[in-house]
Amino acid sequence: MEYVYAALLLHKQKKEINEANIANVVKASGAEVNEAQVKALVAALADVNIEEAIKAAPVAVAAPAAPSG
Amino acid sequence: MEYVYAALLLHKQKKEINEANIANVVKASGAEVNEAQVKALVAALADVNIEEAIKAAPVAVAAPAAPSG
Amino acid sequence: MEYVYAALLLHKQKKEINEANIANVVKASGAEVNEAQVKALVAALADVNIEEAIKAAPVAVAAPAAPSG
Amino acid sequence: MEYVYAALLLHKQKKEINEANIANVVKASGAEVNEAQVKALVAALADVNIEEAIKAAPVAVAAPAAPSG
Amino acid sequence: MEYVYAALLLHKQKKEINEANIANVVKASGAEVNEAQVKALVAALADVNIEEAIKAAPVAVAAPAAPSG
Amino acid sequence: MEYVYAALLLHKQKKEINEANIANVVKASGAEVNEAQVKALVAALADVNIEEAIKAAPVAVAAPAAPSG
Amino acid sequence: MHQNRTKYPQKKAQMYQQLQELPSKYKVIALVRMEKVRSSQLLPLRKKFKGEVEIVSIKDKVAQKSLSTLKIPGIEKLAANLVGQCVLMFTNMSPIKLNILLGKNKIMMAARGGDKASIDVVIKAGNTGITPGPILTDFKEAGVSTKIDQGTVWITKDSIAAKKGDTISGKLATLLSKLDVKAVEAGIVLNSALEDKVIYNQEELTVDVEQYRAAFAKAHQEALSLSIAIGYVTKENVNMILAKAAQQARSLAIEAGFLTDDTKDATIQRAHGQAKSLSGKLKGYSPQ
Repeated sequence: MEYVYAALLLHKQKKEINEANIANVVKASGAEVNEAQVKALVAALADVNIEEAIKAAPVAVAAPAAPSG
Repeated sequence: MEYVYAALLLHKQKKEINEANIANVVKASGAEVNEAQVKALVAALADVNIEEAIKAAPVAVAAPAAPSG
Repeated sequence: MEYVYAALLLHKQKKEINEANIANVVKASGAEVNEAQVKALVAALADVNIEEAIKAAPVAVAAPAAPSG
Repeated sequence: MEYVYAALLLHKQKKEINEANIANVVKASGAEVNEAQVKALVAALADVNIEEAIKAAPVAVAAPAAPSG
Repeated sequence: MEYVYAALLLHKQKKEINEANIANVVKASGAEVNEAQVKALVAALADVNIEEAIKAAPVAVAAPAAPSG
Repeated sequence: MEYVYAALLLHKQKKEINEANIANVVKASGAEVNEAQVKALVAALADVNIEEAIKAAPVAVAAPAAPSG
Repeated sequence: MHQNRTKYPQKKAQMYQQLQELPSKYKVIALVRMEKVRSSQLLPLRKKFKGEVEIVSIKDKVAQKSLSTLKIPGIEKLAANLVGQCVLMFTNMSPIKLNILLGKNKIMMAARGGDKASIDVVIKAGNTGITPGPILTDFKEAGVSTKIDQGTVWITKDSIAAKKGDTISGKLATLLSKLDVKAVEAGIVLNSALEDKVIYNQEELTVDVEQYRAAFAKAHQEALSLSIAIGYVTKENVNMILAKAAQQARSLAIEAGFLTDDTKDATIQRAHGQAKSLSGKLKGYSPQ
C-alpha cells in the first residue's frame, strides 16, 4: 500500500505521479524502492482520476439484520 | 492530508514517525514543508494506534441490491 | 434435529419423505433411529414446505470481518 | 448439495465422513451414487473444521449495485 | 477453492474453462489434481455467467449463529 | 487480477508465493506472463497476511467514477 | 343406581355398532375432549377431511362399553381418557400429522361470555339492521358510536370492541352475536391417540412446526456455508463460490495495494479512507 500512499501524497501536492517522483518519495521514507511496484503503480494510475476516486464516499457497512427465526 | 499520507507511508515501512522523517518524505515529493503541521501531526499521533485506525477505515461496499431472483 | 438432514437429502433427490425412508437414511449413517423423532419430523411436513423453508434464509449485508489482531 | 447433506448427517451423528459412509447414506435415500462427487466432497473436506465452517456466513449473490453516476 | 481460482484465472485470460485447462493450472501450482473436483466444477460452471457472478455484490447471508472468531 | 488469482491458488495449496511459481501458474493457463506484474505482486504481497486480507469486508466492483471503456 | 333400560335407544345402538367396526378399518384412533369443542366446529372438519378421517361424536359411556369389547392392544388406555361428550377420530395418517392439520384448520366462532378474544374484535361501520332499544346502551358500553337512521341503528365508524386477549363479557358476547361478529378462534386439539399399540398423550402429539421450519432453514444454510467454505461446487452454490473467490481476490489486491483494473479505484479509496480514519482520531491536528 506504501506506493499508493506515495501517489496520493504527490496528487495532494499537485505533483506529477511518475516513476521518478514516486521512487523519490518512497526512498525518502528510508525504504528500498521496488522498481516493479513503481512501474506497475504508475501504469495502473494512468487512466485513473484520483480526485474522483477519493471523492467516492465509501458506503458504510450495515450490520447484519437480525435473523428472523 | 499530505502529512497523514506521509505518516502512513512511514508506518507501512515500519519506519519511525518523527518530525524529520515526515519532513523528508514531504520534501521528496517536491513540496515545501510546513514545520508547524509536521510538529502538530507527530504530537497528535503519539496517542493513536495507527494499525487500529487504518483497519477501522470504511470499505467501499456495494449497496445491498435487491436480490435478482 | 439431525433427521432434518436426512429429510433434505430425500427432498433433494425428489424421494418421498416418509418414515421408512428417513429411518433408512439415518440407519445407513450408522446411527440408531429414534422412531418418535422420525414420526414427529414427517408429521411436521404437513405444514412445512421444505423448498420455501430453505429459501427463507435471511439476507444481510456482511459485517466487516472483525480484525482478529 | 445432497452429498453435503449426507456429510452433515454423518457429522451430526459423530460418524466419520469418508467415501463409504457418504455413499451408504446417499444410497439409502434411494438415489444413485456418483462416486466422483463423493470423492470430490471428501477431498474438499479434508483438513476442514466443519463445526467452524457451518457457522460461517455464506456469501449470497445479489445483483450488482447500479452504478451511481 | 483452488479449482475455483484456477477457473477464474482462465476466465480472466479468456481461455476456455474445461477439465484439461483447469487441471493444467492446478498442476502448475505444484499440487496434485483431484479429477473429481475438476469435473464437478466444470459441470457446475456450464450454465453460469461467470462475468456476472464475479461482479455481483457479495451479500452475506446472516449466519445461523454468531461466528465465534 | 489474474496474478492475484494465481497467488490465491498458490496460497490455498500452501505453496510459496514467489515469482517463479506465479509465472508458472499463469503460463499454464495459456497466457503470456508479464514479468513486471509478477514482480510487483510478489513485492506487494510480501508483508500481507493473506488469510486476514481475504477475510476483509466485501468490496464492490461497481466503480462509479472510472468508466471502464 | 341406573334403571336398567329395557331397550337401548336406537341412536346409541348405532354408535355402539359404529365403534365396533371403525377401529378395525383404521390404524389410528384419536380422542378429542368435547368440553373445549363445540359441535359447530365439527361440520367443516368432516367436510375437509372427508375420506381421510372419520369423525364420531359420542358419549363416554357408550364409547367405553363398545371399545372395551374390542381386542385392540392399548385400547383400554384410550378408553380411560374418555370423559363426558367426546369426539373420536379414525384415520390412517399419523396422529401427530392429524394434530398439526387440525391446528391449521381453526375457525372463527362466536364468543361466549368469559372467552378471550383471539383477535382485535372490530365492529364495522354501517347499518346493523337492528331496531333501536336498550341495545343502544350495550353499544355505548362497548365504546361503539351509533346513530339512528330510518328506524335502524347505524354504526358511525369502525370500532374495536375488544383487543386481542381481552376477556369478553357476557353482554358484549351477546352484542357480538347479534352483529354476527366472531371473536374467538377455535381449534381442536387431540387429547390422546392410539396407533399401533402405542398411546400418545397430548404433549407427545404436539409438534412445534415453526421449530422444524427453522431447522430446515438452518440445516440448509449450514450445508451451504460448509460447501462454500470448502469450495465444493454445486449448482446451488456455484454463483456464491465464484463471487466469494472473486471477492477474496479483490480484497487481497486492495489490502496489498496491488492495483488491478477491477480494484484500482477501491484501492485509492481505501488508502484515502485510512488517512481519513487516522486523521479523524488525531486530537489537535486537522489536515489541510
